[in-house]
Amino acid sequence: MQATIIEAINDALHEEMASDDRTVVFGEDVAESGGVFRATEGLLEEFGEDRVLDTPLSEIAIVGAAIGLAAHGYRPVAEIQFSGFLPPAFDQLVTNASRIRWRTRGEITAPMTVRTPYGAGVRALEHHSESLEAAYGHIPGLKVAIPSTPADAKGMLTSAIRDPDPVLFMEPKHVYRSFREEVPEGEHTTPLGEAAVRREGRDVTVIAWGAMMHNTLEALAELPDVDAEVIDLRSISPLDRETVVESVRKTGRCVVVHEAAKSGGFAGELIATINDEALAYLEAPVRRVTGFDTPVPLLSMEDYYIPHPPRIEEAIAETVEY
Amino acid sequence: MQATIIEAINDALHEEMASDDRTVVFGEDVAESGGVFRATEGLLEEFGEDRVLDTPLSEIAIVGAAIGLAAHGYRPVAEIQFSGFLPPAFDQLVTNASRIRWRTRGEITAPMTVRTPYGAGVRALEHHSESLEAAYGHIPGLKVAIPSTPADAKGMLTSAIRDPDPVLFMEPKHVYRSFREEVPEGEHTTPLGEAAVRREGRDVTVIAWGAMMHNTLEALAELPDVDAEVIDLRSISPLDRETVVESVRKTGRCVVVHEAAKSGGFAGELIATINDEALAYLEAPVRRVTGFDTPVPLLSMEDYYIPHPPRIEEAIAETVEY
Amino acid sequence: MNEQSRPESPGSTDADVAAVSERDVDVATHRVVDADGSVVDPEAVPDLADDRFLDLYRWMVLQRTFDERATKLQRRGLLGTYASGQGQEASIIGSAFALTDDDWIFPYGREAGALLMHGLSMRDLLLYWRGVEDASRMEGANVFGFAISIGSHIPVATGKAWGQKLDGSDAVSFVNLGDGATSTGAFHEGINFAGVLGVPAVFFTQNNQYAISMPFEEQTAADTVAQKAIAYGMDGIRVDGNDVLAVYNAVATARERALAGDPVLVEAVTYRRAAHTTSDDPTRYREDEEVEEWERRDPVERYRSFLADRGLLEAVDEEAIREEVSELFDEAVAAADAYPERDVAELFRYVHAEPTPELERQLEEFRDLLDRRPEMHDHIEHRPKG
Amino acid sequence: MNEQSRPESPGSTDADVAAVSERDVDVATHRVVDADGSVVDPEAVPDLADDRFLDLYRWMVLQRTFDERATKLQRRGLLGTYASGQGQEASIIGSAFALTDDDWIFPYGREAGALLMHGLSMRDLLLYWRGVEDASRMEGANVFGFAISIGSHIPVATGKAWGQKLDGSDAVSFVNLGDGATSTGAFHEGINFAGVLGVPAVFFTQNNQYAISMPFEEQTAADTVAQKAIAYGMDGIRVDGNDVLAVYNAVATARERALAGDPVLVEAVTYRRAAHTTSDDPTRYREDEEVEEWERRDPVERYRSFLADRGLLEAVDEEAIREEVSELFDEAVAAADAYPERDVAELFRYVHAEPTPELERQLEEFRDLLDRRPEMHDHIEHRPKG
Ligand SMILES: Cc1ncc(C[n+]2csc(CCOP(=O)(O)OP(=O)(O)O)c2C)c(N)n1
Ligand SMILES: Cc1ncc(C[n+]2csc(CCOP(=O)(O)OP(=O)(O)O)c2C)c(N)n1
Ligand SMILES: [Mg+2]
Ligand SMILES: [Mg+2]
Repeated sequence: MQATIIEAINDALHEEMASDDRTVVFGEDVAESGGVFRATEGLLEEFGEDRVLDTPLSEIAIVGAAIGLAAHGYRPVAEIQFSGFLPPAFDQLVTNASRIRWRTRGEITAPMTVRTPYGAGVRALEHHSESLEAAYGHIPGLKVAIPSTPADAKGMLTSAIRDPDPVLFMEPKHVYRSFREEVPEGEHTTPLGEAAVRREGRDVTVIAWGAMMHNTLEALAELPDVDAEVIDLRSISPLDRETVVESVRKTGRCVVVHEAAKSGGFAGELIATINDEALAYLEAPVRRVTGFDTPVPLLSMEDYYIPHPPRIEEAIAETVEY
Repeated sequence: MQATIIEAINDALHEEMASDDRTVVFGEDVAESGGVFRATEGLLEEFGEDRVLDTPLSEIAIVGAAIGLAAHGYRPVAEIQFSGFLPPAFDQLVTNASRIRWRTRGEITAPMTVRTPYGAGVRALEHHSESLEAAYGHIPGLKVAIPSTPADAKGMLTSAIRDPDPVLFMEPKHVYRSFREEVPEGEHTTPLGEAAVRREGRDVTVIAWGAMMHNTLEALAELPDVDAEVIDLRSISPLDRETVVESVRKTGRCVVVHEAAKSGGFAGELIATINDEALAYLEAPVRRVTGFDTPVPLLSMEDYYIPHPPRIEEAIAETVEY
Repeated sequence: MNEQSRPESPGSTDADVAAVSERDVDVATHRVVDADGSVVDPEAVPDLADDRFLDLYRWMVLQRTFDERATKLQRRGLLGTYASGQGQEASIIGSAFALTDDDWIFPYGREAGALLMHGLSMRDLLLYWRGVEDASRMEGANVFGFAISIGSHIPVATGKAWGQKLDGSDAVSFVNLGDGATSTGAFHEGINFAGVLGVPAVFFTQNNQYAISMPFEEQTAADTVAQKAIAYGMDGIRVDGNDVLAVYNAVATARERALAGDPVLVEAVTYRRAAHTTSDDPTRYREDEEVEEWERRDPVERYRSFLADRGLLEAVDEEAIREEVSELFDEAVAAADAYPERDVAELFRYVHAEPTPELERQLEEFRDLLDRRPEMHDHIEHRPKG
Repeated sequence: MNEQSRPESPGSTDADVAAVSERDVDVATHRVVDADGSVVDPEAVPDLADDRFLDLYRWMVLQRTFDERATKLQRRGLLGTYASGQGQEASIIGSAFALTDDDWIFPYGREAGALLMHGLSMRDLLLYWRGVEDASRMEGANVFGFAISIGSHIPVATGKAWGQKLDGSDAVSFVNLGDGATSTGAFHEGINFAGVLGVPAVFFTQNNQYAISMPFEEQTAADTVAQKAIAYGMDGIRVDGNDVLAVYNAVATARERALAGDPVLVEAVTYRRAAHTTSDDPTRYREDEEVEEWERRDPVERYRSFLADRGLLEAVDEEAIREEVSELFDEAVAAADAYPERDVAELFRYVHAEPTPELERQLEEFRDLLDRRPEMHDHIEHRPKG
């Protein structure tokens, strides 16, 4: 079927709830109203109020209860309405979700998924546009997955729900509805922890994830002479170092694009990985194209913040010409 | 005077409270009992209960109230008893402290300090040993400072308290009492955002902070033939890129040591910086010596986790010989 | 010893173990004017000059008109997402009317009229909803930035009130929040700490029955917000939030107690008649009948009845008020439109008191890019000004 | 319109605005046996077989003896930091005695006896305090890992109880927490959500009057923990936490209500007689007289009086119990000492169900280092086993 990312997510939720009745979906406004982005539309009607629940405005409780429910054998899929409201639950991720398996030596586990729309570009209010994947990706034991296409959104969300461990599933809301593509019907999984090479090339490796994947492809469209290899990272943790390293060894040049602030952003880990295993192959410094070291502006200046295609294009061109 | 780190911190607090009566100290067990590490000992007696307060067990309220109190013109110095209990207040750091100046275009500001002991090695219970400086250092608008010596502890804490913006002051508790050194009496400030070159050298740059500074020096003691330049980073944010870059341009080799987990750790940002501005000078990959991508173990296996001197020594030796 | 350890069946007891519960408390709802417009208790009518009674009315009309106009502006694409206070005018205006300019208001979104009363310019309010950071200076008014992260302002307000107490000031921190906010950890920690400190804070909950689609009945198993005060050893005041005089009384009372060292949790029982924001479609989760039911309890109408009873209605030139507000609104839109274009440097200037070298570098590089690549502007949907 | 906007003086009112507060609630404290050992209410004495009454006593002695021995072990450097339950034996044992093996306990530290009763081995309890992760498997017992981050387990327990409800199981989630934990956001959100869900959870607060150095009176302005239940529309039960039979009644009652869909917040009023942990020095913040005062309310003594009254004391061979416990303790220490040395691979094995290549690489490199550099062991204070 042809689907947008949000439709693919909705489809994955329908599929998983139908195929495994341990799957329980909850969060703020996910049931009656079907979610502020309609990701959970139709679930309440189909699966009933025992399995699809609106919660109080309580991010700590949403994530905390997901841990307990998962530990009890269910497959909770909790929604945090915007990633800017995940910080209140940071402690539950750090202190419990990520380490319950480790703490109990595998006796108690937390096969749970926390879905959250992230990123800028939708003209929303303050705190609705942040990208803190680097902070979450630094928590040992917590998987952090970010799809950029409808097919991956479905496949990766299905894998996340089935994963025996907690997965933070960050959804690039800016491209929720921006395009449709073919998405497999029925069961469809995409392994977590594997990057996808979206395009092979020999001149430069460009690594991006989420909405920035699309800005990157747009930028490359302006550079017809550049034979770029494009990696959709898809997984912040675990990190697919192999795909990154192999590509950079081949191209000798690399640009990393993310919309989070530069300092302490996840590009650092990628560059460190390249430094570890492909330094000798580098013919130019790895360039970062990122958000600035500022909060994401409110809507009137939001577009200044986002790494738009011309910024990416410049960095790629300069890296190739270096 | 000769003082340990904890004594220097205590001294700084005494000095600042005496010199600026807007300074208010609070947190769990800081008043009556003088703090679980005795950092705040004697303050209640000297400055009274209006300015030195025990709080309820409420990390959100401690950090949140510090923001409001700072915005009102006071100089709050809040203690979070162990850095493992800062995650509950993560949201207050992200959502308010770090961006109140930005949000209000300088109209309202938060000149506050949050002190917290961090790091492993004291045989404490779970959640008492974490190092999440990379996550905090990624929040635009929040300064993150980490002293490693008594003189710096005093100087940097004084600067943090006087800083017009919020500072997260992470104290390496493992070395709170491990040695004494000369600490200036009376007023003593050390600028934030500046790394210190602890030792000049030409063979390799070794960058560390907090307790790892000492493990690094111990490691180097075993390598008398290596002429290492040692940088005590001191500030995670803002980052003193200049000192790092200059040193690596000189030595061409670098090792970064931190006790936080490797993946997504702050070494990534340092390596990215080196990649940006000193790649051509590199004669070997920058090595990371870090904690593992696991939670910090409970006491019986804690020592496996910590980057002890032999691990650092190996990395330095290999980097020099590369 | 580990064997045979305890009764085989679960513990059971015939003892009459007393419990405390909401059934033990009678949470009265303060009301001055009944839903039908008649005065319930003449003693309770605040002792205000006639002019002030009329001011109150004007402010309510202003709140309503502002909401209507702003919503329309949003529909025409000239405002970002907007959150209306429609239906909550008595709560918003009655509470602000009991404050002084020296008090600090912590807003969370719907309280346009309260902020205007507190000294904010209408232009700035529009600029805020156009996503212009400058507006959060809240120039000329003791107002904190909007707490878009629900509940996050509550502990901050406790800190502010703590400062007021330390100063010995006679101002309070007045916190607006919704029923949804009462379920946050920040609410609990912030209010509990305020209770311990005994600071001059009033936590004013507009229980408008919904948190987006979540009805209050499912937000908590408690019957009221006011009773939550008991958890903090505080006074809880429940008031009919559609009765502007009752709200005024409640907040005036709370404010006095707060200044005396007893922070108060107030619950104004009201109703959000509009959509949650302009991006919301409330028909997905609530019945028209319910909305209509609350329309019949309209706070503005109710207050009109009071004014009529009092013989003050003839002094009201309804038409003139609406026109005046509309003119103010038009002027504000014009002023917002004329607001100087923001410079990109602003993004970098206010991160710290002093920009770091890194921030300066980022700005410089970006300026350079903007200069060299004019096509960047194709990607910048131009709204850097009001 | 912005001018002349509201009364010049702050809002004031003569209206009698009613408030709800803790003064309106009478929080009774359930008690069966008085401080002097006499039965307050014969009807309230649980209907237990004599053997069970004696078991209860044995468990209390076990709790006390375990705490004593563990504290000594710690002083000799053979245990890490230890948190004693001294003074809280009635709360710890009376509550656990009302549970079944199928219930899940969420512990936070002081409840050694409860966990042993629930099926945990004494060896594993010692291993835990020796910092051996294996112990957190809580083998053979429905026990979650200790919640060292205060309050963090509460929402997790709500989730667990939610699962129990969905399963239609007849077990509850039983959450141990301290008075300090009641000030956390996690407490608020977790309990409020439990109330909304109507899950079988019992939130059992041992109000031992301190959170480290913070006396309960300053932890919150509320007089009791039990009254906080009102904020969640729940029942709150307050019980004399030094009266083991009363605690048993309270928890049995709470458990039944929880199973019927009404979670309960229980407050056991007791006292932490020992230091907070073995690293704490309580003389810094509290008076000896207070400690002595509570020594006179000793829960074990009180229960002895009850047994004496009941004619059961002659059946107690005090000496024999203590000896038995001490033997068990010695065996447990020996078993802990004999516990196989932990392999470093464990650090890496349990991060995820499947180790990532990166984790495998880290392990391999580290093993290699340990092999090549025997001096690494100088830095590893050897405690990788029990
Ligand atoms: C911490 C947080 N979680 C979720 C949201 C998304 N959200 C915005 S408003 C809202 C409901 C707020 O309800 P309430 O507090 O009752 O205020 P009201 O909108 O009804 O005035 C939600 C869930 C948010 N802004 N902040
Ligand atoms: C979130 C968090 N903050 C701070 C601490 C440090 N700490 C450990 S125990 C404790 C006091 C706990 O008091 P209470 O809940 O009453 O339990 P008690 O120790 O009295 O049994 C504190 C502050 C912690 N463990 N977790
Ligand atoms: Mg509401
Ligand atoms: Mg306690």
